[in-house]
Amino acid sequence: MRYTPHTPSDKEQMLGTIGLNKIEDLVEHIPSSLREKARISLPEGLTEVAVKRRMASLAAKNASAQDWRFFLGGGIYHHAIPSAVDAIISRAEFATSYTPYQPEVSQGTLTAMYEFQTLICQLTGMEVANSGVYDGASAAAEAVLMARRLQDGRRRVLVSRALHPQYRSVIATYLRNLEDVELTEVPFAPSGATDAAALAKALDDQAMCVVVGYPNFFGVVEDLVPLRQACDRTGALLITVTTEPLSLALLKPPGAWGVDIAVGEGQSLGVPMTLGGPGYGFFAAQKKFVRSMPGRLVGETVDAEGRRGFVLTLSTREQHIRREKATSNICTSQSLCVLASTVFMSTLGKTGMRRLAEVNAARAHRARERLIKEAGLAPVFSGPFFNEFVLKVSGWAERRGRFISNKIVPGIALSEWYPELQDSLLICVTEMNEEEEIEQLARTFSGR
Amino acid sequence: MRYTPHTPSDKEQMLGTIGLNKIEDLVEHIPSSLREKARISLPEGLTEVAVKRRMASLAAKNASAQDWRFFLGGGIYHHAIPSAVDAIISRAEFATSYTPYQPEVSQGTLTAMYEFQTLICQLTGMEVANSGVYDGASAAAEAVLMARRLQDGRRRVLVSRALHPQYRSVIATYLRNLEDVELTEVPFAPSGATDAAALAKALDDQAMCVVVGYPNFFGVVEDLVPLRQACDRTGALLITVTTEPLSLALLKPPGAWGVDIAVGEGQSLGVPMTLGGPGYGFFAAQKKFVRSMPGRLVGETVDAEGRRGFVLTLSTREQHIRREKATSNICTSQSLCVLASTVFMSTLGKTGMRRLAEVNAARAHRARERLIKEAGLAPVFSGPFFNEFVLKVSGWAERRGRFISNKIVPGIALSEWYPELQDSLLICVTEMNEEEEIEQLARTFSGR
Amino acid sequence: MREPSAADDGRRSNLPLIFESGSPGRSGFFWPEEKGPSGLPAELLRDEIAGFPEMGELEVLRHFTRLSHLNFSIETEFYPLGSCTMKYNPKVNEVVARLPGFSLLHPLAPPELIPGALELLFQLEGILAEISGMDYVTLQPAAGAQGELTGLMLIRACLAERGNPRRKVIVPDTAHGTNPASSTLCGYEVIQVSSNKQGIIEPQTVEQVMDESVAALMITNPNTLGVFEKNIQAIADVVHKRGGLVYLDGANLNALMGIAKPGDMGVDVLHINLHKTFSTPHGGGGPGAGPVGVKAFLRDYLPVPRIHKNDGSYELRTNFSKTVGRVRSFFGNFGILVRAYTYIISLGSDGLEEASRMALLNANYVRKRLENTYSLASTEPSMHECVFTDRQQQKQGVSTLDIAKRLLDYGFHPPTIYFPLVVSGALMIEPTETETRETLDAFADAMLAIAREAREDSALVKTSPHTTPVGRLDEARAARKPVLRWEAKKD
Amino acid sequence: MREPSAADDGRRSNLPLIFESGSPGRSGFFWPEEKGPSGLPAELLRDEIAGFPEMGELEVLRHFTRLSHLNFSIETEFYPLGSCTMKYNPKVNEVVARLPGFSLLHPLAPPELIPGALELLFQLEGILAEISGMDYVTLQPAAGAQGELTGLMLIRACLAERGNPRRKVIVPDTAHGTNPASSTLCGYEVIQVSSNKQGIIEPQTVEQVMDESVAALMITNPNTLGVFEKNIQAIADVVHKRGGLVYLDGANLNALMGIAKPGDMGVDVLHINLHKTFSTPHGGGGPGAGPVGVKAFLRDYLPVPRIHKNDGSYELRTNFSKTVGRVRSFFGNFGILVRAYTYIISLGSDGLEEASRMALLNANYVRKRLENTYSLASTEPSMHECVFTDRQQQKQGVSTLDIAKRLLDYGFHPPTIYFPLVVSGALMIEPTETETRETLDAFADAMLAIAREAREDSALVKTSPHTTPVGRLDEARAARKPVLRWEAKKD
Ligand SMILES: Cc1ncc(COP(=O)(O)O)c(C=O)c1O
Ligand SMILES: Cc1ncc(COP(=O)(O)O)c(C=O)c1O
Repeated sequence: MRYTPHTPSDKEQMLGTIGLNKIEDLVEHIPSSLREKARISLPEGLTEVAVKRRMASLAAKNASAQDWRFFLGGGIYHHAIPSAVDAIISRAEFATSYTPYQPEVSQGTLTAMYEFQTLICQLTGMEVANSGVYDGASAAAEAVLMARRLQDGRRRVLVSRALHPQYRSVIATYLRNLEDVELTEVPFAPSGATDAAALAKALDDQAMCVVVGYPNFFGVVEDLVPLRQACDRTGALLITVTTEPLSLALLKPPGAWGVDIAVGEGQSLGVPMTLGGPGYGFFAAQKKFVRSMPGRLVGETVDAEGRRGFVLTLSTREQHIRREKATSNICTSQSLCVLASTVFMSTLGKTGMRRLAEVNAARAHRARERLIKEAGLAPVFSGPFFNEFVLKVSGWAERRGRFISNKIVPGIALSEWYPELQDSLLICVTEMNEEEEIEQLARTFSGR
Repeated sequence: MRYTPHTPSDKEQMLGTIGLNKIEDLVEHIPSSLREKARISLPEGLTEVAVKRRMASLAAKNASAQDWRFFLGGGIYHHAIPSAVDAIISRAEFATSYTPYQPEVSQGTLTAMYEFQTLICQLTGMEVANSGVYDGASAAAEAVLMARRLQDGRRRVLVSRALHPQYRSVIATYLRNLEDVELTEVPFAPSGATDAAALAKALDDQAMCVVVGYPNFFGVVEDLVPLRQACDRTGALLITVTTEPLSLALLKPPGAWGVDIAVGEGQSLGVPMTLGGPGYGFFAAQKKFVRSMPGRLVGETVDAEGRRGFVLTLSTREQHIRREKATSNICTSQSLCVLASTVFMSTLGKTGMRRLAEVNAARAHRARERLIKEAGLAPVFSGPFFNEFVLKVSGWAERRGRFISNKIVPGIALSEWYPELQDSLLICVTEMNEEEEIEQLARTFSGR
Repeated sequence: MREPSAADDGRRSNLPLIFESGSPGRSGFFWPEEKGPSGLPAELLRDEIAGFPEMGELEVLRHFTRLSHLNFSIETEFYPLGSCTMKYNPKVNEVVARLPGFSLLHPLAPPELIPGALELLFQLEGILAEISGMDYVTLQPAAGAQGELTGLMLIRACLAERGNPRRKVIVPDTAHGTNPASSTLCGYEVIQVSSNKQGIIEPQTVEQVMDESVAALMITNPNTLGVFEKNIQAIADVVHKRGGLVYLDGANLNALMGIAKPGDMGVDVLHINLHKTFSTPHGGGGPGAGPVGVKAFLRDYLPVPRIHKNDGSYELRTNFSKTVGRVRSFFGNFGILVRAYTYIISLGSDGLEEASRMALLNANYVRKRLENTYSLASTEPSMHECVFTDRQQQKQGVSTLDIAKRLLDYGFHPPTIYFPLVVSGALMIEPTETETRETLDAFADAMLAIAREAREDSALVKTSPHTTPVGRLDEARAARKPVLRWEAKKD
Repeated sequence: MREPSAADDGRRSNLPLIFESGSPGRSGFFWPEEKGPSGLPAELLRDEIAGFPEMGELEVLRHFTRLSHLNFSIETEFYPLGSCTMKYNPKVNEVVARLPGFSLLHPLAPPELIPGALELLFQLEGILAEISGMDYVTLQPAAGAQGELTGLMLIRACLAERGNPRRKVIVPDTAHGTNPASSTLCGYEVIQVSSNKQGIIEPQTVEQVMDESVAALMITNPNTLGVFEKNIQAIADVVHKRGGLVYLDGANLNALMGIAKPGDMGVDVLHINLHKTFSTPHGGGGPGAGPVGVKAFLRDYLPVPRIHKNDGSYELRTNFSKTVGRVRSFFGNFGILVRAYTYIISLGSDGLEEASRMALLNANYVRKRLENTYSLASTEPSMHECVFTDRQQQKQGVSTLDIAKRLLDYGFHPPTIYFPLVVSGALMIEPTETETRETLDAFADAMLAIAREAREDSALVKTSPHTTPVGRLDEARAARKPVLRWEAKKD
């Protein structure tokens, strides 16, 4: 009852205006058989103090990166977020507005979205970007659906097995009911990259697109040159999926390798991990494909007096106009997270993003070397990597407990998704892992 | 270096405009003997991540009301603060503006201050209130200084010994260099209230004012009728000091008893405890005294087109105009805390403030009864109280450790300030102390 | 710099973009260089990110704070956007969601390390099932539309197992655009059916198209005219009798809490928009969450992982052979789920039921105040929103768009306009329960004043808004020659 | 309701007050009634608080959020208010200060329970001593003015112990109003001395009034013209020679970090405004903090309690017989001290020194850009601020006040005006180090444009501001017949 401002006399007066006697009269037209069973059986409402205590006690049961040492990536990354980011996204003017359908009173949101689209273009090296979709996984699925629209008549979707396993699941789910599509997985090579030879063999004139991670799920930076060439030979579109976009401040971006559609998860750029959501999916492509893109696009225009302003545009692609023929069903997206990323990228800027990426790469490379040399772990893949890498930890199941009792989660066990990778951990090192944590990690692995 | 935006080329260009070669040239006119010794010897700057970690580890060393059970009042109170309060005072437009010297672009702050002045008048039952001073203690001191201005020729200040001891210290400090003033303390009666008979005896035609707590430091609600009468007989002004203004939502306010100047500490109304500061002092008086008041006053006026607006007014009382003849030296005050209180009082409103006050009083009375009946503690005073009371705990020094190890602070030991009150605890119970905490308190006292 | 002049109206428009500000080499981020090479081969490294912003921390904050002032929002203006449930988004939810024990959790940490999170998810599933009258709930979908897709997939998987996934989905003409779009995405063909003059669906209408080729009917209740589909049970019978399933678009659940449970109406699957009924902030277009509730017979098709309670502890299970799979990475929009849960325990059953009742009261009050001046789209009783047309104002050449823009001058966000599509010039007003009578009166007064202006000075209305940071923007130009990103001026 | 009309300029002024909103019985606070009586005798209980607000949570938030839009602030506008050091207030400070381990501490909990707080206080004392070149510091004073009072009390206590507290304090005519006001409050008579034509104090001037009746000289350095008092050491010698002490108003410490330490200038006591140099937010007029630093010989007079470090642990001591006592309850404005400490460890010595250097660079840059158009108050080198007069603009009948108001139209907060008093029509500009060159240029361009307007269209300037929520307000009327609180209209 806390948030309804109606006093008894308000109610009475309003009912009087309406011409009713009691609140129940408002629902008299609802079948009483329904009304009788409609009471909700839940506890009574709580005071704000009680709510905060209850929620704090739930929160306290969880192992958070504040108290634990996490070496966890795999699509969600623990990075430094300047306090400025939360200060902006907490502003009611951003947080409590709707999708900017009324541009005259939404220039705040629209301008920021336009800036975001530009930032994503700059970061990915692509020509156009939309203002975000649900997450990296659905971005990947939407990219495949877009390829399907562009590659009429082709039916095969080739997905690298080194792409994030959950993303592969989501792509499979999105495609499961589309009878004209067939999904094929391409194996990975000993480097940890997609097996280019296997891909070349799998490609034929029915292949509409190839989807690879960049870097991929093993943290390995794919060599996109042979993949691009293989695609070109059969006319397939090349789609990259980046779960750690910070890497693109250091690596040659998808656009530089001629990628057609570059998507990914944006969480790493200024959004707290929050158990994996909300974050957002970013979605960029070559300009010629723009009218096939899913999601909202903001464009520049002017008012009658020539003032620059921004509006949602090319809406004829979207569900509210095109309905069953829309490029996607997406409506509510992840705007506030997109805003967080916009503020994050603006604050770090050109040099800050580069520096942060360098620090990640340097720490991860030092850590890998130490773990191999000092703790005797075995490398699993040979490909270049950014801030994640896979190492073999013999007898992992038995050694696991030691880490937990030290409040360390040293990585993600890969055997759940890759039975052939028993005892293999995907280990991520970011700027949040201080030298001394890496030291402790190595020590714990050494059994010291 | 984090917050200076100057790039090397910015500096060069700016120096060029100024006509200098290097930054050092800007300070060449400072004696080199000074410059040579001026280097600051402190550690290097930290990243934001490191700063947050360092500060979190300092904070974690302290016993906060989040993890401990505090039954502590004595001038600073742990109350429920609606999240709406922090949401408003965090807004940069309020937090990062200056004292509203330019009213055309400060109507936000000025309007809120005007509302605050009104709220304080309503709560205290007084006719005028300023927009706040440093704290309750300096408000008390300023009230005495104001009485001195109004009572030309009189020299004696009578202060109840049942007034907060720190407030008495601050009054003494403020008066120590004013040769025409003499401070006398009035004892308290077995009820815990100021000894009215002793006061009557101490009053003479040299007495400029009488200062009592309402409720006083022992939590006791003074009977202001005899005090007012005694003051009237000799023409002294009656000043009340309220450290727990929530009580005024339930108790007859100072204005109803004919008090001349009513001051107090506002922390309890929406400001976190924060080790006792920042809070703010509130300051209210009868209207006829307004031109003798210290501190900022906001008044209503209009612009040329008749729009209502608010401005700082009666500034000729203040240091920036009147300099050595000002009513006070105060300049920067505690505005943001005053705003917090304004939002707090607005959110609770008439019924919410009353409800909260009732809950405090009811819990405190129940707790006192339990502690006496179940834990065998002895009452010390007999006067009526709001949410604080004094009980005798025999052998307190030996029993203390048990509480600390249970993370309970059961009250404030009074012997530091009142040697005659050995083994006496000032115990405060607010809405933040759940029934189950009181239970635990009683149990711990019982030694169970 | 903003040049004040005759043109200077204090509107503060034309702020420079982040790319048009700053100075080369500037950054708001401080991190000392780290010794040691990045370890990556040089040929993989990019050049600097051309065009990327170069601003200081204060500069960035000032930019976005100024931008924020160009927005309308719930906390600054009344925002009666129909179908969007722009209710108050409680501040305490924001505080709670930022606790490190929620915001700093990693989704791939071992599940035994996040018992509090799993407990919250498990409980929220149960609560949403209780409120909606369904048996099981999945929290994975990121928003309503993804919930629709998920729900349709469940239906399809179930029918496929029964022998035939079928080919079509029936969607009323009043439906939200996501309904047909989701149907297509699920491999179905859309059959649109017409609502009657009062905007509701009649059983006969469904009967006419319902056959063995139809997998499901998607229905919204109350529908997008704010009217309760009183025949829903009869319609469900029709669908069920011919082997189809009933999907309920639960976007309007805010009208139903304690009044009628979808689970009692013959509904087999529904989605719920937590960013509508359960108070999570819209954020300028998300994030939200679109949990899906189902009847027991659909349980085995639900997305994985699912949470199980075992002797007071919680575990994740993925071994469901019939599952449609995963629709979202990890656990969905967990941070939004935390907020919705907070809202629900704050209100409790009484508070939730009162919320729906007051939502109805507010909508009917506005309806009453406007119905003599604006034409109602339906004379059926209104639930949580009411829809008007511009029929009367069109006589003066004033359209819904003009009315919407003029409302901006009065300091109100307009209703949803031109939706539902079946109403010509629709003005769809959903006040929500968190607005005061005084605000509704002020809004109604403004609507009446605009109707008067339309009669007396229609140009004033047609050229509005007059007081916003920018005037009406040329949307056609934006679409004709799309400029979708900033680019450095070449010179 | 805001009626748009010819008068409607979108200024959004005239919002109703909290007392003019709401509805009887409404509240934004929910707490179930508690069984059991309050326990208080009925004759002590009041009636309801007449006139108190009755609003819901959203209503309250909307009210104050709308109010916030009527303010200028650092994060929305450049705010070059001289003597106020309106530098960026870092967001991280706000986050840190809200940690429960700081914000939920009770000052009367046993000191052994707050070792982290005591450590912070102890360290901050040492840091401020290091920066200012003093030996000991007290953190108790709530703001600069309370610091002044405290500092003068220390002086008086010391002199009293030496045999004579003396009667007078010398204060330059350029001093801030708090200096003379604090002197009076400390029981001293004020002797005002004149600065020379360049705004600085000459040793002879002091020599003329310095005698055995004078307790202290209060001096501000750099002074309120932004000029370094280059004779400060010679002046201190004069004062010391005759048995007086030197008090430094450290409000302008932002000009000195790494450049010159007051402790090396012959200063015996100073205060520091943490809300200026050390970045804590001004909050629309506080809270701030005004720590006082002293040379070793004054240590025993410092306020109690004082913090002692003992083998790595901290304790509070009060047993100093010579102490002046307590000037503030508890530990002063602890929350502000936390923010200042955070700022200092963020910047480190390099960052602090760079801050002062860039503050000087910015002030001198603005000075250079304006000095041909506005008249400088002093031709001495500027430190962190520069002061102009309206001498040239007065020729067109345009005053400093007009210039200040016109700046509002350009989107800039004006400089401090009409202070220091010795400068007729002073415009005191302190850009601070956190502003960009581009912002300074935009501001300078606006100042130049206004000077042009003063020549070409002085009425435009004299009737400004034109774009603010209200126009120039009638301050005389406010003072003549003060209306200091809202009251219910009687009818
Ligand atoms: C009736 C209706 N259905 C579905 C949706 C889609 O929900 P979402 O925006 O959460 O994807 C909406 C949202 O506007 C709606 O109003
Ligand atoms: C030079 C100078 N001295 C003293 C003060 C007083 O400091 P505070 O406002 O912190 O009391 C100020 C504040 O404006 C000042 O500028």
